[in-house]
Amino acid sequence: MDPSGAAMTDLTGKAAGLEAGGVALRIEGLSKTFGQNTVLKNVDLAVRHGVVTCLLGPSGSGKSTLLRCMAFLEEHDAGIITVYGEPLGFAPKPGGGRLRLPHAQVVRVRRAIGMVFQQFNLWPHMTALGNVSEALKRVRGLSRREAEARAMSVLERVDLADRAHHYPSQLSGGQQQRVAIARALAMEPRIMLFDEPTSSLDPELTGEVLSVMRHLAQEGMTMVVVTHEIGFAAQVASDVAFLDKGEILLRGLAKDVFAKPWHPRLADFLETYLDRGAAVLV
Amino acid sequence: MDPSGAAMTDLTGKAAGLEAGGVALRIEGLSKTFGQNTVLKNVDLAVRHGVVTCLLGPSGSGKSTLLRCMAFLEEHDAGIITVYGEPLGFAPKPGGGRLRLPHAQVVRVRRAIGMVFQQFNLWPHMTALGNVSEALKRVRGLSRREAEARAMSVLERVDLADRAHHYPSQLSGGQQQRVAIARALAMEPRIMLFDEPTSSLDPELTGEVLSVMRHLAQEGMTMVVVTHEIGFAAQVASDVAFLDKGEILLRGLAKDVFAKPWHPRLADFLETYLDRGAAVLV
Amino acid sequence: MTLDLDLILHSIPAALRGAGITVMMWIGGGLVAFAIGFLVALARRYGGGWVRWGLAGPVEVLRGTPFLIQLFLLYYGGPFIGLRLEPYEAGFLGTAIYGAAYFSEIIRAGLEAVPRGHVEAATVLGLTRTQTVARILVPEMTLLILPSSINMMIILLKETAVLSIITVPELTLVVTAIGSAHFAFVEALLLLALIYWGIVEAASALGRGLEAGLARYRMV
Amino acid sequence: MSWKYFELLALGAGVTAIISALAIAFGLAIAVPIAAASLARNRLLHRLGRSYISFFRGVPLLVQLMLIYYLLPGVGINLPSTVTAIVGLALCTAAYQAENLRGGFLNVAPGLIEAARMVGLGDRQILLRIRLPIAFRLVLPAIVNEAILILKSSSLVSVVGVSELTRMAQNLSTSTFKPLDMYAMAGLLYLLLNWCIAGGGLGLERALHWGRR
Amino acid sequence: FGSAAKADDALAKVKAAGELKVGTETQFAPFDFIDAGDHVGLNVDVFNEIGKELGVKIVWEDLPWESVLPGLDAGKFDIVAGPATITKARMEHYRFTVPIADATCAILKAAGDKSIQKPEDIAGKAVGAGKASSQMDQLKAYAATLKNVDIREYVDNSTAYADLAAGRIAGVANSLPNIAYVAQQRPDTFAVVEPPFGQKSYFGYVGRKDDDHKSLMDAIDQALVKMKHDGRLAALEKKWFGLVFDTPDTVPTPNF
Ligand SMILES: Nc1ncnc2c1ncn2[C@@H]1O[C@H](COP(=O)(O)OP(=O)(O)OP(=O)(O)O)[C@@H](O)[C@H]1O
Ligand SMILES: Nc1ncnc2c1ncn2[C@@H]1O[C@H](COP(=O)(O)OP(=O)(O)OP(=O)(O)O)[C@@H](O)[C@H]1O
Ligand SMILES: [Mg+2]
Ligand SMILES: [Mg+2]
Repeated sequence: MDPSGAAMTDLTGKAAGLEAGGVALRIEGLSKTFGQNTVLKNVDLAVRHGVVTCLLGPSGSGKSTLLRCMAFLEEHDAGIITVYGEPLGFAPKPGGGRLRLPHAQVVRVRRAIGMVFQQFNLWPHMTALGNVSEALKRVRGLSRREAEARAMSVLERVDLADRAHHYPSQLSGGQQQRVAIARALAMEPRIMLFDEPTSSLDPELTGEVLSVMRHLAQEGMTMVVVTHEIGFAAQVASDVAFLDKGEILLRGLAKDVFAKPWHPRLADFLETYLDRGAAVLV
Repeated sequence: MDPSGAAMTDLTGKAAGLEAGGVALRIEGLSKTFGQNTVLKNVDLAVRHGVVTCLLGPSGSGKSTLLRCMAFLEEHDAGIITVYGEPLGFAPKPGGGRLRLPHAQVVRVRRAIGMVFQQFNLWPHMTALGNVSEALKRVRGLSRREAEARAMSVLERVDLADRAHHYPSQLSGGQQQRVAIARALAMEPRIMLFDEPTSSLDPELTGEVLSVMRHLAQEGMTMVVVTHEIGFAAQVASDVAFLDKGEILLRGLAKDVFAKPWHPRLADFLETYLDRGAAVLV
Repeated sequence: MTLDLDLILHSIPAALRGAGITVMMWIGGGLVAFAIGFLVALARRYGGGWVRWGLAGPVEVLRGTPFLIQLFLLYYGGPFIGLRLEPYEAGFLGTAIYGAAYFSEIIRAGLEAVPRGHVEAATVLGLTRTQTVARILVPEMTLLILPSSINMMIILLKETAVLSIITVPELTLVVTAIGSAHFAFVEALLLLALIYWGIVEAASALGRGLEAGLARYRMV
Repeated sequence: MSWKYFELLALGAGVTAIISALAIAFGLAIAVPIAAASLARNRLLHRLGRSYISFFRGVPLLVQLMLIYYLLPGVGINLPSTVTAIVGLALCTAAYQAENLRGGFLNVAPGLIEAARMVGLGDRQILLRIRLPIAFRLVLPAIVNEAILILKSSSLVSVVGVSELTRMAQNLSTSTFKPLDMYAMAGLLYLLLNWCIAGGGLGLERALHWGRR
Repeated sequence: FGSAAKADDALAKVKAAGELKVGTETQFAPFDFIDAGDHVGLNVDVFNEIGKELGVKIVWEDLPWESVLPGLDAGKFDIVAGPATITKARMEHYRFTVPIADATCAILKAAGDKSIQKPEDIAGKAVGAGKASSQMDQLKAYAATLKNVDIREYVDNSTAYADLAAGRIAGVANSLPNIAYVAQQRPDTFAVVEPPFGQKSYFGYVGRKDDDHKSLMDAIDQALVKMKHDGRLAALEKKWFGLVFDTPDTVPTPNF
């Protein structure tokens, strides 16, 4: 078998272990229902360590819900999620079924995960520095000086050291999103989740955020990204999963998926982007 | 001179008369200041009758402000706008300077202009039919029956006859924007202005709105479109003007501008789009 | 009609003493009302089904009946269930309970108006619920409820006029008594209107100042 | 408690309901021009609107009622008690409703008004057809809230000689020497009336849902 | 009666309208109160007779006591029933009718309260009276002769009675006819402290002092005196108080 074929098997979530480049987060048989509405159906996915996985799919296909399940912001109704081998929220029972894990365990496993939202969700009553250092103080128990020093160095990484003392309302959308990234990074997560991090930004502010994310990817951060920025996905993602109506229609290496979108739904989906960007390039 | 060169002269706003394919809307020496901030500087532009003019430019360059001046939603601080030869808002004084025109005159000249906003701006308390027929009843003085019959036929043009009795909240973004287009069309404007008509839509809903606009263009409607949809601009626009920091950096025929973006700012600008869409296409 | 300006001038010291009592009952009762309202709002948000139901009823009754009737029942009815309060105590308690019902609703709405994402961001970062309430929800909510809280305080100020029925010698009682004693009713009413209006304007100005001071935290 | 007393209290509740309903209706009608004035660019109109709101919100209703009752006859206007009560309540609630509506007007997206201007609607048409309905719907909960407050405040109109619910309870408690029963019953009747208003408000909110779920 | 000839004075207007507007507070048993929903009391009967004498209908207006005198000033009604104690200060502003009852002030205590046997026993206790009433003034003057009496002002008499029943105060000062009636109605709750502590004083109805109202007040006085002489007033006093007061035919000079 050729390597790309192997990688595709890798992503089924059934194979692969914890070796280097192994699986960081594994989802098996996950389902999620809101009221009558089954939003995710028996999803299997393995997020590989050290690379970027992009989740694509039409609006309403369940991308955000899947990402929120990975952070245990939504409780899944069936299935198991493991983060570096440790179960998140529910553990499989030996005889079948699942066991609700205690809150403390959820908190501990969730430490491995950082999340960046579409709406930034910065706390408006704290400066950029306050936003980034808050959890360092309260959760890590660092002293104010230590926390702020550490926060400052993370703000530097997203190139915002000079905006540390500004309130969110005094920052542009792109800057706000970079602070939100810094806030998540400061807790040193092993996996970063991004839910459409640029889609509430003006097109020209999108660049600065994508560039920070590109850097993170180059540094080997494990990332799961929901995005409509096909260009970014094609450039940066190693793995791609395509969701449609709550099911994973296909997953594979990005270079295969974009080069020959063999599934008709995916081809349609990419078409809408091509339609709107192609003319420039001819 | 070659025809494209001639057309470029045409767009300077200094030449060209009222002949077929002549100037629909002319802007001369327009400036606009908000407080200390000069947003538009001595802008000259001629919008040709019967074709599509696209306004491009980075965020904050003044595109929306220019479009709003064309509808006299902002009062310009200097310069003259004429719509099919009639001055809008201000007339030049013989001895120099300008004369504020009476409100009734503004309302009369503005009748030639229809506008479609980024945020749709549909009235939430009226159905699609109500939104489209309201002005026909109140401004044109049509009876309810006549107004609704006329509104219905315009809704058919945007393919929404079956949604006539839905409220905006019951319509998708794309449908809402098509109703907004119908509302403007119902008043039979001679020029239609569009300010980023698709940028608050999900990517998958953008297509339906662009397709309505493409039809309008084919029917020979005079249109001025601010958009980030470079693909659409390249396909549909005859003329392009590129704004940067409140000044028109260049204007010309679309085919020339996109084929050889000779100005470095424009090349940079298009680059950011290429950057984000190109990878898909290689 | 001629106004007895002398009488107005001579009444001012007594009126100011009444105003002092009004302001004391108002600020004291209002602050306690806010504190109780806050606890009730938290209990209704995080408490179990019983707590929610148990609190919803009293809040609705307190918001649905005139302050005058509540005060009367508390003061004149209290002794029948063994609750014997002196006028100041009853006035203070009555104001606090009445205000608390309103504040609990204002604060509940405020807590709900904080975007869910702000709380989720805290959750993912590992802040506990208590930390999230104390560090995120409460400060953000404060900003959101400031205008309605100031409004409520002003309503409460004017409601304290009713305390006269339980013999608390507050502004309205004192000034109308002066008016009766000198048969100068219009003068008394004008003086009363002026003093209340002055207190209300001062409170509104203070509120506007607070809002302006906090404006930079506000997202646009 | 005898049925007779309940009947009398219900009679008082009827007076309270009618006076409050009229005051709420007139108050809203007065509030529209006041709100429009307080938002006007014209300095004089703006001042007038703001002063109205400031006065009627700054002075307790009790004092306002007495001023209307005792001061106006001095300048030759002598209104009967019931009219004084309705006028007093309406003028006062108008100030609060005007503030509510003003907030609503400010929250009508400016784009909606620009869209109206672009299709040629005039200022008055925009006020009545676009701004008012949208603003009204936006602040409907606040308007209902104020209606409930004014119903409760109507307990003060006895100072100008109207025998409404609270006065009825006071009178009955003097003659029966059973103040607690009477006041408790009056409280229940107030609750009942308020539920009617709240229910009506919810119904109105639902009727004006404009397709939202 | 020189001024009676004026065509547009108050009496002429009352006669032309066919009604006499009377302001009162219906919480002053037994003068004015609501019994099972009907407005009854001595005032109702007396004014019905006055109405017959003048040939007009009586129209009642019920207000809290603190609003009644201002309402008269503002011209909301022609006369105040009340009645009110005739005092010097009030006579400077208003014109009283001839006295219709004794108004001497006494103390109402809780039934079975052994600690108060005579008026002086209120020393060191809390006592209430109606705000802006002449009883309040008398109580204050009397209390000044005793040691630390805690005086409470009430907006109306019924709240003061309610507070006495609740045990918050030890006594209520009011005119003898009123508290005698209250004690008679609820003998297990209240009792009268004899003798009255106040100076001799009378109740009269209150009217306006200006020339415009002179003829009206004169006419009412005439009617009252007539009722006194033909025994109608005595019968009514007997009906409502169980006793008859000896009152002068003209307004006496008040003691305070
Ligand atoms: N809290 C919720 N309660 C009920 N239904 C929900 C909830 N959250 C999401 N849904 C529904 O679940 C489905 C998937 O939503 P989700 O937000 O995950 O889609 P998405 O792929 O992220 O779409 P988009 O690209 O528009 O963000 C939708 O039909 C949505 O209406
Ligand atoms: N009403 C206003 N008051 C003050 N400044 C304004 C106002 N409207 C626009 N501006 C400023 O004018 C400049 C041009 O704004 P404009 O909205 O025209 O840009 P644009 O080219 O449409 O940008 P975008 O692509 O983001 O819509 C910006 O700097 C903006 O901040
Ligand atoms: Mg989503
Ligand atoms: Mg714009």
